[in-house]
Amino acid sequence: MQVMQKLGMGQAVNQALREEMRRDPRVFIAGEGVGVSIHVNPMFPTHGLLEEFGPGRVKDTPVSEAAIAGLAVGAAEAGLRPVVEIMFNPFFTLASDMIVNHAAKLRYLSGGKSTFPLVVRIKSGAGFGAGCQHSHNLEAWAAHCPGLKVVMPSTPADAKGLLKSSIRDGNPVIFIEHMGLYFAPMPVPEEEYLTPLGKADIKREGRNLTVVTWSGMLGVAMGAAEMLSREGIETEIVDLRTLAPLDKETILNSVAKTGRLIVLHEATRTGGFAGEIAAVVMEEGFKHLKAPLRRVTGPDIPVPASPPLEQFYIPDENDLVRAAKEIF
Amino acid sequence: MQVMQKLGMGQAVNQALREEMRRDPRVFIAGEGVGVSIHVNPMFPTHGLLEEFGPGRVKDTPVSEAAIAGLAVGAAEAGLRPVVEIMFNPFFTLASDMIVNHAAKLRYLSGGKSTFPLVVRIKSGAGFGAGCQHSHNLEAWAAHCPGLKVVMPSTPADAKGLLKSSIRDGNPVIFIEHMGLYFAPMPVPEEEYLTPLGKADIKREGRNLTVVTWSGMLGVAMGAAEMLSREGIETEIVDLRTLAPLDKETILNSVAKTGRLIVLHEATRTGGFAGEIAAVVMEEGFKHLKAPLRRVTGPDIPVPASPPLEQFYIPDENDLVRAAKEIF
Amino acid sequence: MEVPANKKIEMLETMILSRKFSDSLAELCRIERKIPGMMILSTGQEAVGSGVCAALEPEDVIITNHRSHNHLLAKGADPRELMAEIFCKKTGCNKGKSGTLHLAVPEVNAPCTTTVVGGTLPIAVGQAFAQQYKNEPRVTVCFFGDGAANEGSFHEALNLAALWQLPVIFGCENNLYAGAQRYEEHTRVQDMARRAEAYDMPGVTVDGNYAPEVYRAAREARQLALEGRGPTLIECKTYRCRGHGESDPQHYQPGDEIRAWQEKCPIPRLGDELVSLGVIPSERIKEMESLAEKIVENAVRFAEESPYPEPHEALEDVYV
Amino acid sequence: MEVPANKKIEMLETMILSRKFSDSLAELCRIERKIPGMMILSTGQEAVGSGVCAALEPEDVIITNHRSHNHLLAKGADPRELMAEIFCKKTGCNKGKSGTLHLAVPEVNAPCTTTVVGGTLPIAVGQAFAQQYKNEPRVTVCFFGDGAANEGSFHEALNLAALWQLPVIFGCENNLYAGAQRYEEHTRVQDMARRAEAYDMPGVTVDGNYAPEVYRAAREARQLALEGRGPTLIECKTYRCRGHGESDPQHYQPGDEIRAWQEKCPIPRLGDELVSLGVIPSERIKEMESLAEKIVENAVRFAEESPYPEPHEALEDVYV
Ligand SMILES: Cc1ncc(C[n+]2csc(CCOP(=O)(O)OP(=O)(O)O)c2C)c(N)n1
Ligand SMILES: Cc1ncc(C[n+]2csc(CCOP(=O)(O)OP(=O)(O)O)c2C)c(N)n1
Ligand SMILES: [Mg+2]
Ligand SMILES: [Mg+2]
Repeated sequence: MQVMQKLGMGQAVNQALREEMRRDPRVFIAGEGVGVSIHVNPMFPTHGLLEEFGPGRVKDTPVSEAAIAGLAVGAAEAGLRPVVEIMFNPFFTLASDMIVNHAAKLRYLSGGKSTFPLVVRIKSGAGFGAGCQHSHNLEAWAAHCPGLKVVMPSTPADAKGLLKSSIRDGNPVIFIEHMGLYFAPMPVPEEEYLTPLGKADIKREGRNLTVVTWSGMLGVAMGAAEMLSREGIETEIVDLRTLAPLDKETILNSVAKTGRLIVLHEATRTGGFAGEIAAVVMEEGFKHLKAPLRRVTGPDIPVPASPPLEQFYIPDENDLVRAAKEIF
Repeated sequence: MQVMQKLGMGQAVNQALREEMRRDPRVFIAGEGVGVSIHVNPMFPTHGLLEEFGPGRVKDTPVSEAAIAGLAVGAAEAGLRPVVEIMFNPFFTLASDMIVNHAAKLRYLSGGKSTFPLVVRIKSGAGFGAGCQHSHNLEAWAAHCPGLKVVMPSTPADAKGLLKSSIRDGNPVIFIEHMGLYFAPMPVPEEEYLTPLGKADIKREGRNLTVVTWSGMLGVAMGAAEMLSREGIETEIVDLRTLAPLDKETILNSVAKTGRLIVLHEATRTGGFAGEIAAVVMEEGFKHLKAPLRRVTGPDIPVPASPPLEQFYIPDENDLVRAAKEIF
Repeated sequence: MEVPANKKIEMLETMILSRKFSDSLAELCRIERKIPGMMILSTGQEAVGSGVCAALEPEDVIITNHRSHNHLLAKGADPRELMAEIFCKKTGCNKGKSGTLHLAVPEVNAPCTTTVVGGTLPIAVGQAFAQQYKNEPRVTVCFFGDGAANEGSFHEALNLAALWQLPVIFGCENNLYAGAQRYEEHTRVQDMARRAEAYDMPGVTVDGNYAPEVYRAAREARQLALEGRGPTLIECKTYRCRGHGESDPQHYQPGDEIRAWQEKCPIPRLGDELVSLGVIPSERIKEMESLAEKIVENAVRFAEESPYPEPHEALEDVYV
Repeated sequence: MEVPANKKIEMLETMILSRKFSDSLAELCRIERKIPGMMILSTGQEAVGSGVCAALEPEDVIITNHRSHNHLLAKGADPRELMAEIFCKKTGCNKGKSGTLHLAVPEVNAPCTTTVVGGTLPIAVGQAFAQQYKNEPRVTVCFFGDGAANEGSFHEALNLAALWQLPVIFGCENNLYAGAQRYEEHTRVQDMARRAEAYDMPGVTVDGNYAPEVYRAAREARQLALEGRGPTLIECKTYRCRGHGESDPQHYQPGDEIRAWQEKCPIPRLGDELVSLGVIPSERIKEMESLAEKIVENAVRFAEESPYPEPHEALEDVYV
């Protein structure tokens, strides 16, 4: 029988890191404050790892995102399994040359000779009042870069299994954690398990409407699905978990069943990854579609700091219910 | 009567820069080799500007992309009209913090008090055998960042008018030039004119099929349209010209007429801007659609160097014709 | 260079105002949880912003970072509008879009504040370039921390500024910590000012807890810049007496280190000097304190009583 | 340190081979247009790669940049596979995916080459970190140009390497130009090696046209690194005798500057020394030249006769 524990996503990430570091001496972590941190909070992902693994494997770095990412690229090629952290998603920009032009491409450029098994963990998400230089969801950037895998768990249990798979994967993986999920404990199996990359998960079954979502928005989808159910609309929720490679099959099967699609994400609308889902379905599932698409996303603005403005930014249950009703 | 000249796109850009620099002393250009260059070729965009405007307004910089972009951000706020160059699109990564977290956001963060009227010119495109660290189309990144405008001309005449509008615009504009277009002279009006941002252009009318495209792929679309016409399929070609803000109206009107949509771009498929077009049409033009979407794009690989591989990468007329036939 | 008495008084005043402002925020966010987001204060570091800004003229520009309150107050920003913005209210200087972290006050030539570490430097270079281009007798000051000096942007900005001899002053506020990393855990160089040599730029290290010394260095750098002799790097050695932000328990900062630096607090240091030299009577300091208190109370009241922006206002101010 | 005679001979050999290799490419891309993409050569700069690589052991790693041919040949890469890759053929060391610019030869511990200026430095830091982590008696050398020393990545990489005392050698090939910008148009610092001080790292400037001097500096740096005493910045002053790439007319390089440096060509410089000191007879140099010529001809023939990759092979090698 599976023994369950209740963990926030940060704790689940922590457990995955701990298990992998115990298992494989090649795994090390690096980043700004991954060892000694301004947060003394067991809900945070790297809490306590310095104590267990020491400063040789838990490397606090200067505030130097390009060097952090480059460290991962070089060390991965040399046979280690780096897991580096970018503190907030907007700072992906500063690491993006190393990640996009190097981690993602150098294997290809070598004709398959060199490999770069590394993980870049990124904290993301709006909702903590810090404004647009801290909150800016850029998963669509990473998913547009061949050579990268992009993972965005929506539950602590998935986070644990997906991170362990990411660390064992032979490719560079961008692993994006929504900070809002750090503080909501949910059941996580105690034992070791791997959740495969590239497989979406149906978090709720339904026959009238498909909602494709990921990361912090799963909760919104689940809440709205309850509301819709009361009105007789049964929502199927496809949690992507991995954006690249994309599990088209699960999406298409669901749309084949329901005929209706909403994509829900927290990132801004234009150019967001909802477009990719739309295109895939319009290409390969067109005949099943009974109604127009709806995208429920952040509006095309930077994330504002003020609470009412930030709340306005973040899509919620009502937005999703409203969108659903438009297509019935 | 309009007097026409034949110019490559580089020359058209050059003319736009020259006219704007003559008109407005606040306009200056900066970048790596924008003055003294390793290219002595009048087909290149900044050729001869140093001679006319001197080193005070034509600033060669160190190889420092973040500083180049930051120079533009600071100088724009202070009342100048910077036009800076990023040599190749992949190096956008190195400038991306300054562009995305600063140029695009600082106005919003100031509550509308500060403004950043700057242009970042970026050379882009595959086809010159330099491989994926020089060829990597990242327009989808820029188009996913509220606060930026994104312009991608497909003809020299558009380039001239759009660049002049970009320089006069009050917002940060990412102006992406496909290098393949530098060397194909086409008619350009001699006199001064402004082409508005945010307006797509129908480059060919047709009633059976809409092809939405931009930048270097226009020629492929035009060629394929001829081939399809011979088979009785009349293609309407919507040249976006501006990706953000997006001219939804022109796209939707065309699809309302034809009922069929192909999006054609050179960038890699997953997460490419074709997804945005698909989503817009699926949301707002669903009832007009008679057939599935097709995307004709680069495959999900880095751009390879070897000629047969690079040719394989770049979408061509046959790819488009094949896709069109699939949906008739 | 002699530091004029009126400048010393000005610095004392802005330091006292900053401290009251910070203390009030520390209290508000601890007890009352009235303020969204992170709360990053400069308690103990006031001599830096106050010293530098006293050396500037109103038309000079500052570009500042996440630890901006002292810089902005010293540059003359309206405490009410700052406080309202920190409360994320509609009446804030940025209509609630910025909150505490990116306060922009173009009215006092503080047109952009960025919380991307190292972000201030290339932008300051751009501002200084515009000043040089327009041939204006102005300078730009850029504030950043010791941690920021390890970002690539530091390097690119200093190189370009030196190359073009731009009128910019790089003000490194070395408070001995970058987040939880102590100085020697993020770099090996003894003094950040040494890095100026890498660009053939003058670099000076000053006592960042003594405002007149900061003032003097900034004034000299400003003079050089105005003479067309380019940028200067000024490292102000000071100390972060509180945590990185108010939620940081400072567990990694040794208690006696904190106490030793508290003893070197820049406010009594300058205040006592002015009194003992007879420049001002000790009552004058009391007056400054009660004035500052009033200003801050007033600002807090204004902020508390102000409305939040309406949700749809989020859609404004993205584009011109 | 005395430079052993066999090392001097080795350096002369790899310089001669590099030169023949480059000359052949210059010819091939000028007359025959057989080679796609840019053609970037190191003619005149051979003492750098040859000097450094002679100081390395096979298990040491190099990370190189767009001007890599000399570095890779000196590290022992197979000229046939390199040439075939430069021709973008299926038999090239990277199956035609790289072409001339990003040649990766993990077999000789040159596992990644990047043409993003400044990109080599953080990656080299990562490689050196792995060496330290695994406690291997190895070092990593990173090659980059004077232009690259102005990228932010230079700064972040040197700071981190010094902080962690990583076994890395930063080999700055200062050829006086970055593209069309002459050294003093892209920085003010007299010697790039001065920048090492900004990280409390040793920095040395050597005559980059005299291979034994380069060798000596690299060997000493390697020794330091192996002793756990961290990185060294070595600036090799040399000169780009040809254009940035072969299509560059060099209009901005003064003719007498080019001629003066051609006089300082590193190959006769070392060759004459070895002959005049009686280390080798002059016929030995002729032999080296004709051997190099044969190797290069052979490589060119191999490359020309090799097939291009099949189009669909483009889809391979993205993921493991
Ligand atoms: C690019 C970037 N990386 C990381 C952070 C998170 N962060 C905010 S402040 C800070 C420490 C900065 O230290 P320092 O520059 O010394 O400034 P101080 O906080 O000491 O004033 C960090 C790492 C950030 N805001 N930006
Ligand atoms: C990030 C980046 N910016 C610009 C370029 C274009 N570029 C290629 S080589 C080069 C000059 C580099 O100069 P240097 O580092 O001195 O090397 P050298 O060519 O002299 O060997 C430039 C600007 C690039 N490849 N990468
Ligand atoms: Mg600090
Ligand atoms: Mg050079």
